[in-house]
Amino acid sequence: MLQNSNLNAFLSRIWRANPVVVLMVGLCPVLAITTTAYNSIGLGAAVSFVLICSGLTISLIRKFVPNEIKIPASMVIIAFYTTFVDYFIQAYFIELSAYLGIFIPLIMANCLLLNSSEIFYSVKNSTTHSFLDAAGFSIGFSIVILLIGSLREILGSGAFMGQQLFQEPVNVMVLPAGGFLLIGILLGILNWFRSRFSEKNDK
Amino acid sequence: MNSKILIKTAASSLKLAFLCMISALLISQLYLAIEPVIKQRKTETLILLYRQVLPNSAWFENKTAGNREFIAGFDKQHVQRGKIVKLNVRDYNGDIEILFGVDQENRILGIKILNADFRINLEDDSSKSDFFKKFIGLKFHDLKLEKNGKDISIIPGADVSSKAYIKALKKAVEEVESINATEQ
Amino acid sequence: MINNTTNPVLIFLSAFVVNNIVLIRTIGLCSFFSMSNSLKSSLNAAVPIVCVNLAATILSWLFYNLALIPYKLEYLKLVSFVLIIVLLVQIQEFILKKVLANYFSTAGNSLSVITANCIILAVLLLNTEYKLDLVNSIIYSLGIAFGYVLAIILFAGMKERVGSAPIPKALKGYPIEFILAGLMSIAILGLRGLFGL
Amino acid sequence: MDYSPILILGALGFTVALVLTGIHCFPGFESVHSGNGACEDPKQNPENISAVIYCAGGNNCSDKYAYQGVETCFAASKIFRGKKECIYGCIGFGDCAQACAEGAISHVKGEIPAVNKNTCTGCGLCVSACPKKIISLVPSKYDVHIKCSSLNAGRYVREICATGCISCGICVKICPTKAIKIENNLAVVNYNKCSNCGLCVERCPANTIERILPVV
Repeated sequence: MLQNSNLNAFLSRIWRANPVVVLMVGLCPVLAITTTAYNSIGLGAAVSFVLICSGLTISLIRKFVPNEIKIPASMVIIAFYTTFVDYFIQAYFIELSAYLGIFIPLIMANCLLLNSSEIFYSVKNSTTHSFLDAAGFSIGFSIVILLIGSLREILGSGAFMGQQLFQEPVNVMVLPAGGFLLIGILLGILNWFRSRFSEKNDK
Repeated sequence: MNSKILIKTAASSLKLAFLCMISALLISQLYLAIEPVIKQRKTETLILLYRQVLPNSAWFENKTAGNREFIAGFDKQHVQRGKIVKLNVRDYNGDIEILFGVDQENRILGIKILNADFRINLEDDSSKSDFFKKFIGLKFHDLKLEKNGKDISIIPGADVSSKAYIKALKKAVEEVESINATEQ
Repeated sequence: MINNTTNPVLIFLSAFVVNNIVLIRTIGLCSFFSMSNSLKSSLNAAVPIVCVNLAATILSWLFYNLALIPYKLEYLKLVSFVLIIVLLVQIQEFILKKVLANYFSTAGNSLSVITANCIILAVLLLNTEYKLDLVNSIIYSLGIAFGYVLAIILFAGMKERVGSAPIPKALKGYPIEFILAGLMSIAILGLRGLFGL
Repeated sequence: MDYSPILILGALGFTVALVLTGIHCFPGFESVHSGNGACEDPKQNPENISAVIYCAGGNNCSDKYAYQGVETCFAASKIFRGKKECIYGCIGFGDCAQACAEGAISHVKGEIPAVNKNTCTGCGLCVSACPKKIISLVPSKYDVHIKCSSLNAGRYVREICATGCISCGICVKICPTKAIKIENNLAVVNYNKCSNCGLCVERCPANTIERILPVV
């Protein structure tokens, strides 16, 4: 029974309660960085690492932290992992760091992380649950940004993973405005699908 | 306010301070370990860039001529084969840095744009490199950029950028000529 | 790109419209979309952000330049900035709860949103990236905060109009809001290159 | 070994925590803060409370008539005590979700609104908005609730509602802490005795008892 509810929570983070498409948290990097698929894979990996590690650490030290300092404590933990990721990317993926720039430290202030750290504090069945929760969140997040990133790269620069596909692309898709437009249209299509399927289920 | 409250406050403060101390310790150790790697990577990528701009050279050295700074390129026999000039130009998209590679016969070997903000650029890099391709291989006296000389026409219908690059090119020519003058 | 030699007015304009934090840099979108349901709620989100922004800029500048740089501890800036922001947000929450109890009941959850707001952290990081001095960084942070206020107020007004417009069913809610924000972003993009900023 | 980073960040963390905990106990602020202050005794103060809707009917409960009119619970409750056969149950137009200032109640038309425990502040606006008076404020640490308010006899409840309490008494027998009692054909939890074990959730034949966990 317990296993089942854990698994359900894990799966719901991917589709039913997807952080980006449904809950609308952690939007800033989604729009700014997903100009190419490579960038979005990098960002997804960074966010997943910070999310899972901080979730595990917070759920481990939860008992020792009094209520008044739980926000600063979780922020310090998240900031520690973010700094780690920042330096790691600067050292080993220098091209990626040129593109991601300020947005790697800004993972820290992502609403997604703060929201989930609240959950890690409140959840009763400790480490496994928070690990599954964080893993679900990060998988849902990575899938969505990978989708948006590859769409923007194909439409905006006429390429996929650096391979040129066609000439004279729609340049606006690389700009922030294009990101807004693309996510809006994507959400509209998702809504349409959802309403269609729920109608079918009713019948 | 009683003693119980004070003890509780002190305890929680010490807990957070302890947490901060641990993370500071870990971060500082991490930084010590990773900083040399970062520095090495940066120089490596810089040398790669220089090689793209000045393909005939094997190693590079920062030099100054008068009050101007430039990067001299040498081949394996320690013979100077060319020089690289770094320029700042104000573009439509803000400040950009451009690298010009010039060999000893004053022929342009390569042009590379650094430091452009990738996220909010109005045009992609491919159009810029296409624009610069037609200057590669030309000698300085082939592109007299003065009014009465053989002028390079600004691309019709282009925006501020191409004007800015022409300006950068002129600046680079001036710079290299003045460096040559001080060296001799 | 701006630096200490840029004219202060241009620094302000650069942060205010030309490189608008929400529409061009796309930072701080969570509160931008969730708090802009009406003009009043957008102001409720905007005012605390302006105050915290100002205080955080001053405190973090002092801490960065007086404590971190002399000991070569730039790598601790993220952790220390975050602690400063948490401290200021909590203090403001208590002040609002005590002094302006009425305001707090209407502002509601917005304060917890501010804690996670990327804007404040982004301002502090940009200040250190551009190496601005105290006065210029205050000007820059004010510009960014007012840019946020401008964007969220315009957006709230547009959302109210769109709320009563006939739009396709699937686009209702977030999708049409994103498309609106995209159009606003294109409009602001027209100011690009103004004074060469 | 360089100790300056440890000292500086430790000092910053210490001051931050000192100010944050100190502010909780600052004279004049204690009254504002409920529940999690360092200086407060948790027994004396009311804990975090959140609203619970004591009905699980929704689409499981059959309709008396087809209601066409102003879509609020208040208006519908004026006509034959609401459109549902069960006069105690939720009407399902979401007046509580409308009244909630925090946006903590999410609602789909016809279904029972869901209360988000994380964001509910226990202000009680929904309690006064509900025309059926089936919402009450309960400390949020209790998860298990018997979601029915019907005082009808069990046989009648079985006819009209798939998830109503039929006062069978299984939960009373199974409860290890004797927290559940049947009063007027309805099982009621005495929260002071409840241990959140959830044994009754699995054994309830009508699925009336639910465990409500904090959601995102």
